[in-house]
This record gives sequence, structure tokens and C-alpha cells, in this order.
Amino acid sequence: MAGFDKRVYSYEEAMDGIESGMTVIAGGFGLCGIPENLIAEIKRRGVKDLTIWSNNCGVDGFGLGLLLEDKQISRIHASYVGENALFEKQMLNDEIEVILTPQGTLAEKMRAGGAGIPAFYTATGYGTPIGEGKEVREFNGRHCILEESVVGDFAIVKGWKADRYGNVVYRDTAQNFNPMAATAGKITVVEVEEIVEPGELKPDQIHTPGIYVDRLIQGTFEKRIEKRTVREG
Amino acid sequence: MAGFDKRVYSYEEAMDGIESGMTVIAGGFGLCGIPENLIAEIKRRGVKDLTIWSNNCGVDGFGLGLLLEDKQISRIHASYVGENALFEKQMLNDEIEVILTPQGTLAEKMRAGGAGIPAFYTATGYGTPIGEGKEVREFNGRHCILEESVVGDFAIVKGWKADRYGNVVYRDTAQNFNPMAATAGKITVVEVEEIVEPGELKPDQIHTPGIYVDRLIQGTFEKRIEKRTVREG
Amino acid sequence: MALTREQMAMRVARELEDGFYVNLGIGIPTLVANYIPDGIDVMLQSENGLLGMGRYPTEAEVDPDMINAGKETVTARPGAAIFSSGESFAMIRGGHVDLTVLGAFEVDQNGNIASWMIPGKLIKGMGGAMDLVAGAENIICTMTHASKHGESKLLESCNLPLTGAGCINRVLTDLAYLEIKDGAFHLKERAPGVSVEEIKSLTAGKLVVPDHVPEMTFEA
Amino acid sequence: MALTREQMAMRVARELEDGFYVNLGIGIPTLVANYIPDGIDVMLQSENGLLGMGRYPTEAEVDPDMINAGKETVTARPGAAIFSSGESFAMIRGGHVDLTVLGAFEVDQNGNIASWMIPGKLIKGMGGAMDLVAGAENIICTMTHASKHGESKLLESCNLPLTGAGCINRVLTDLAYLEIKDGAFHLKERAPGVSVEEIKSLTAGKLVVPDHVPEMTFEA
Repeated sequence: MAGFDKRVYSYEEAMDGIESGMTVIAGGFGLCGIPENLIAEIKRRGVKDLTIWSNNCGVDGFGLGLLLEDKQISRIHASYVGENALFEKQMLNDEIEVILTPQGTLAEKMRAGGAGIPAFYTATGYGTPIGEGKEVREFNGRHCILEESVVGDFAIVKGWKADRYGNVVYRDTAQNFNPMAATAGKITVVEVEEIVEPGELKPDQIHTPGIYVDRLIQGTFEKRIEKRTVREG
Repeated sequence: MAGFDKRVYSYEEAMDGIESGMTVIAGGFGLCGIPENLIAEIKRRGVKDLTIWSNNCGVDGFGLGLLLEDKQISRIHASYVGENALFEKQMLNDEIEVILTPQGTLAEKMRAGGAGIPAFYTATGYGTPIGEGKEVREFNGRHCILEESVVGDFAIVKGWKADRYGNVVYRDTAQNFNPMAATAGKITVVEVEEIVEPGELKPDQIHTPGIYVDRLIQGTFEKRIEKRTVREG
Repeated sequence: MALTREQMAMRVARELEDGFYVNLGIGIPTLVANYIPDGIDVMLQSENGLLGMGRYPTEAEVDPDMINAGKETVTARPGAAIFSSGESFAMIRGGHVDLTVLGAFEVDQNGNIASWMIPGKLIKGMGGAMDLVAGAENIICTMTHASKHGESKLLESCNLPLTGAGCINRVLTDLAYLEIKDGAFHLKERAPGVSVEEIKSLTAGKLVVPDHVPEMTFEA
Repeated sequence: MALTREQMAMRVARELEDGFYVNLGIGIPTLVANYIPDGIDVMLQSENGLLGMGRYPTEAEVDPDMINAGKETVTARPGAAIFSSGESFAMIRGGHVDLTVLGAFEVDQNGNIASWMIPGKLIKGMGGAMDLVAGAENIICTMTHASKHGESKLLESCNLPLTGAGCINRVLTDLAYLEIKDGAFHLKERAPGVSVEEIKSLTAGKLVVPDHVPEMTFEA
């Protein structure tokens, strides 16, 4: 009896079923709270022509940047794509299509996708290149544009702790896009640092309820720091 | 220096500025997690012609039901209005206007209002009386209706613990509509069972960040139970 | 013999699969929780913000902060999650609940359901029903096949104001288990001792009857 | 004398009020945090999901799970709240942040701002800037008044693709502090030793100059 035990025991199993041409929604902000090992597994599999939804695209050689090395990404919806020389090169050569999306709209598109809201209006982007070609409507005297939501074939998520039912808790600012991504995958895969027994997480303190989670794997993480800023202390 | 200290020390101060004709968004589901004392203060003040947004309207003599006694509510947006004889009477006599709203749409209207989303599409209510007169649009083969969001003059909220900055944690299913309501008030007033020092609540475990909270008061609560169901134990 | 309420709940419970997240409406649907088959684990979702609803509390466990969508005091099972109404309906609207069971006044051959409003009678509200029927892909309606006066509730087209349009795919009545597809009710099973003819006579909507209609069986 | 970056940050900091929730962009806006006036408490919002950003960590405190929107390692002050990007932008889009300070390439007399894209140059993305300018009611732009070649950045109409339309109401340049309203820049203060004439000559958009334009003062 499997019941609600979402655990899998290999990254191969975790990403089973991912194919070229699929849409993948990824949690993470910069290199913080990214599903490192799930990304590495996608690289290992060599699937191509992926459409990625993620705030950033990692850096050269780490995070989603890894998927650029073998040109696995055809299209990316992101708010910021700096800090990545290979990315710039592929963008300038039209080897990758970049759909720049305001950060809040990106988060809301994922949240809405998971929540069964197919589209919403927002003032963000009105009057800018982002609003071009989109329906404009005025609400309470403000011009807003219509934005559609997204659901991915896969969502890949990095949590801190989870129970085996897939109830997930994030740690500090490693939360970022992960809770929204987790709701928006047809198959949602979560990797965490620790798996605990059901009942160990306080029910009213769970960030991502297990209903959203299809597969859960415990991993070890490099957690690379992008900008180490310190004070004398 | 007041800084971020949101505490007030009387219910009179907590509801200062509420006037007849205003819109009030209330947390709570049934009698669970309702801002009992803030409601009682609204009753005491005798303001009239209120527009209420709340899932229910309490029961006779408790919760929002109190505001029916002196006919303080002109209009209510709610998903369920049973369990209340006085309410039924006022509804049948056209003394109160009831805008029945699907429960999820009601929650989403509050959440969207607080989040600066003026309107969203949902399949909920399409083809029913709720969809009448609303714009219909098809997304991914499904008919959806356009629903507008709400912002109230006041939001009244019941929390469990808060720090004086107004960071709030809810307890168990007393959470319900409270987090959405908290975001959707021009003035958001939260009453809690306990006020703790800043730093005592874990930052990544806060349900309602203090930025949404204008006033905070510590109270004592009756917490009436609507349907006491027990098993032999 | 028409099914009892308990038998209806038992029959619905056979549709449960291991690992299903299930929302049970008030009435007969609630009883389904009592008949979950051995070896099957389901997680009950309550739309006020509880995933993993447990048993009723003992007197000592009663907690006013712990209720279900029917406003009854409940408990949470280990591994439950509790969240806001906004999150709860994100789950429901987003199609994450595997099965919804709810009652109805009428359903029709196109999957429309009317369950919340009888014009001229007092309206108490739809609660979460409209969200549930719009969000779930897998819905079972439990209802009596006909009124006490013998008027069918399985119609060509609902007469009452709808709760949702084109969203119901399965109906369990006290007389039969039916699937709705391609604009018709498809008779799948009949209650013990109930004839196909009786079901035909009490079904106003288009009914498709296969050559063999198995009889439901219930252990004593 | 044109203001230094530090002086610009100091001048902006005077706009802070006790109890303000503030979002500071990258560059000069970030420096504002160093000049918060005595007796005033502000809470810094970082759009990756942190309300109550603290100082940079000591070496011992560095935590890869604790960064700001500039991806720098940071700390949280006591009473901070940490949440998802969705919640963070709900806050921003919903107008709950009291003041946003951000840089720009150009602003114009109608409050339009261009800050994220120079056609022909590499585009790195708008990050959260479009959400911030659309959501905040109170925005200060910090920028140099003109390019190194003497071309004004305070225009009749922005030339570059916009970040937001009609959303900027205050600009602090290295030469002046101005308000934008009714389709014009209103000169409020000038940098020490900078003449009204110089400001006029470097402002391409419509400029309204009152009889007296006070000079900013900075303590040594």
C-alpha cells in the first residue's frame, strides 16, 4: 500500500517521464532555494527543447545554467537573466527565446495556474513593452493588462523539510518561488534536506500541503552563494 | 517614537474611524476564528448601513449576527447565510441585501483585492445564477466568468499570536478567511489572544506579515462552538 | 429495494482509490468516511482549510479552533495540513482534489447539477459547492433517484438554478449507479432487487442501458 | 556642486517617515539604508520575500538561505517576516509598501519611467521593477540629472521603453529634488552651489520653478 507516501529513492525516479519539448516550472531565486539535484538530473537525461519558467536562469555552470551547456532550453520565461555569459551568447544568437516577465507577474502566473485561475488583470507592465499585444482594461481608473496563468508538465521544487505525505516547509528566503511552482506542475517533484514523520510538522505551519506534491526525494545540497556580502563582526 | 508598534489598548481605539456606510471585510468561518470583540465594538458604536464581506453572518446573538439586531448591515457578500433566524427575517423583508458568492470566489476576491489584482477569471459559477451578467470568456476550452476583487474600508481579523509589529499567526482552522481579510482592508484591525515580543515568532512561519496590519489588540474570546460533535473516547 | 443511506455511502466508498484526496459534502457523502475499504488510505479535504480531517474529537479533545466545513468539531490526523480558505479553494479550483462527493436536487444528462437553490424557498447559499463542482474532474453525486412523488431527478435538463454546468460524470442514486457521458445517463449497476424497468420509468433524461446491468451486492 | 552618491542617499533618507515600509532598489537606493535619521524606524522590504531586512551577516552568520533581492547575503532583524515571492508581490502590487526608491535611465514630466532596457544593448530583465512602480503610490527615482554628454534624463517624454506609465511622483538627481505633477517637473530644491539656470539647461521636460528654490544642506 503506497497511500500518501510520496518518497522516491533516486533522482532518476524523481524525474521519470520528463521528455523533450516539455514545460518545467522551477522554484528558486538566483541560486537560493533552487532544486539543484533535479536540475542536474534533467541535464543528465539530455532532454531538449524545454520551456522553462523560473525567475532566473542560474549562473554559468550551476543551477539552470547547467541546462544551457547542451542547449536543452529553447524558451524561458524569467524576470532577470543576467549573470550568465553562456546565456547571453545563446540569446544573442537566437538559440534561446526569452520571454521577460515582471517578477510579480511571473509569481502570480504560477500561483494562478495552480489555483485554477486561468487569467487575471494587473497594472504591472501596462504602457511598457510587456503590455504590447495584451488586452487592456480599466479598473477603478487604472489601466490593467490581462495576463494568463501557467501550468507546467513538471514543477521542480526545493524544500527544507517534508513529511512523507509531501507536506513541505521552506527555510528563510529559500522559500521564494518554490510554493507557487509547487502548485503549478502536472507532476510536482520536491527535493528536501530532511524527511520527517507525519505529525512532526505542525499542521498549521506547512507551506506546501502534500496534495500538490507527487514525488519527494531527500538530497544533499551545495547551496552555492552568489554574492557573499559580510560585515565586520 | 511609535515605529512599528501596532498595539492599541481599547476596542474603542481599535475601531476608531468606522462610520456608517462603510465596507467591512471580516475573517472567520461560522463562529470559528471570528473577531468577536471587534464585532461587538461595531455593535456598540451603532454605525449603520454597513456592507459586510464575510463567509457567514454568525448566528442569532453571536458573531456578525449581533449586527443584525439593530439592522446595522444593509448588504452582505457571503457564501452561506443559514443558521440565523433574524437574518432570514430581514432577508425575506428585503431589509438586507444578500449577494451570495461562491466560497472560493469570495476568498479569492479578498486575496486579489489585497494583492492589487482588480479582477480574475474563474470557472466557478459559470452557467449558474452567479454568472449572470458577468463577462464570459473561454480559456483552454473552459468557460470562465470575470470576477472583480474587493478592498474594504476596514478589515477585522482574529489571530492567535502576534508580535507588536503586527506579524500574525493563526491557530488551526481558525485561520480560514482571516489571512485574506487581513490583506484587503484600507485599515486592518487584528485582535489576538497573545502579543509576543518581536523575534519570538519564527520569521518564515508568519501567516500575516505586519505590513498588512494597522492596529493590533489583545483580547479574550468566548470561542463559541456551533456544532459540538464528539466521539466516545 | 432502494439502497439505504448507509448502502449508498458504502457503494460510493468503492470508488475510492488508495492515495485519493477526497472532499465529502454534507449528508450521505459524509457517511462515506465510515466505509473506506481496508488497505486503502484516503485524505479528507475540508474546504474551510483542512487536509487530513480525522475523527470527531473526544470530549477532552474538543477545540473550538478545530472544525470542518460543516462547522462540526473535528480532529486532524497525523500528517494533516491546515491552511487558509484562499489556499483551500486554490486546491479545489485548481483541480488538485481527486474526488468530490456531494448531494444534489437534480442532475441532467449533460452533467449539469442543481443542488443549492429552490426558487421560492429560503436560500441559504452555495457555500463551497460551486467551486467544488467547477474544480473537480471527478465528481460523484449522491441523491435519491426520484422525489417522494415519483418525479425523476435525473433529467434531460435541470429545472432548478444550476450549481455547475457540464461537470458531473457519475451519479449514485438509491436505485442505480450511472455514468454521464455523451449527453446521456449510462446505467452501470442497479440496487439489489431493483429492475431495469423501474429505473427506466424513473429516469426522465436519456438513459442508455447495456444488455447486462449487474446488481450491486452488499455484505450483511 | 553635484551631489555625491552618498549625499543623494542622505537626501532621499530625509523622505523616510517613522513606521514606513520601504523597498530600496539596487545602487544608490541601497545606500539610503545607511542614512536613516535618528528616531525613525523603517522596515526594509526585499522582493524575494523578506520584510525587515537586517544588516549584512558576519562571516559566522552567512547563510545561503538568507539573501536579498540583489542576491546578497543578509540577515533578518527581530520581528522580520519571510514569505513567498507570490506573497511579496501581493504586498507590492497591492500598494502596501509605503515608499519605493529606485534608479532610472529616464523619467518624464508625466511620471513615466524607463529603467530596464536600452534597445541594442543586452537586456537582463526588469526583475521586480515593473511591479514596484505599478504597485507603489509613493516612488522616488534617484538618477543623474543628465548624461556625461550633457543630455537631459528628465524629459518631455521618455525615449526608452518604459518600466511604468504615469507612476513616478518624485525625482532626486545629483542636481535637484523635483516633484512631478500636472505634466511638469516642479523644482523643489537644488544641490549646494548648483544654480537654477544650470538645472533649467539640463532639464528637457517642462520645468516649473518657484520664486525661491532652497539649497540642500548637508552636515559635514
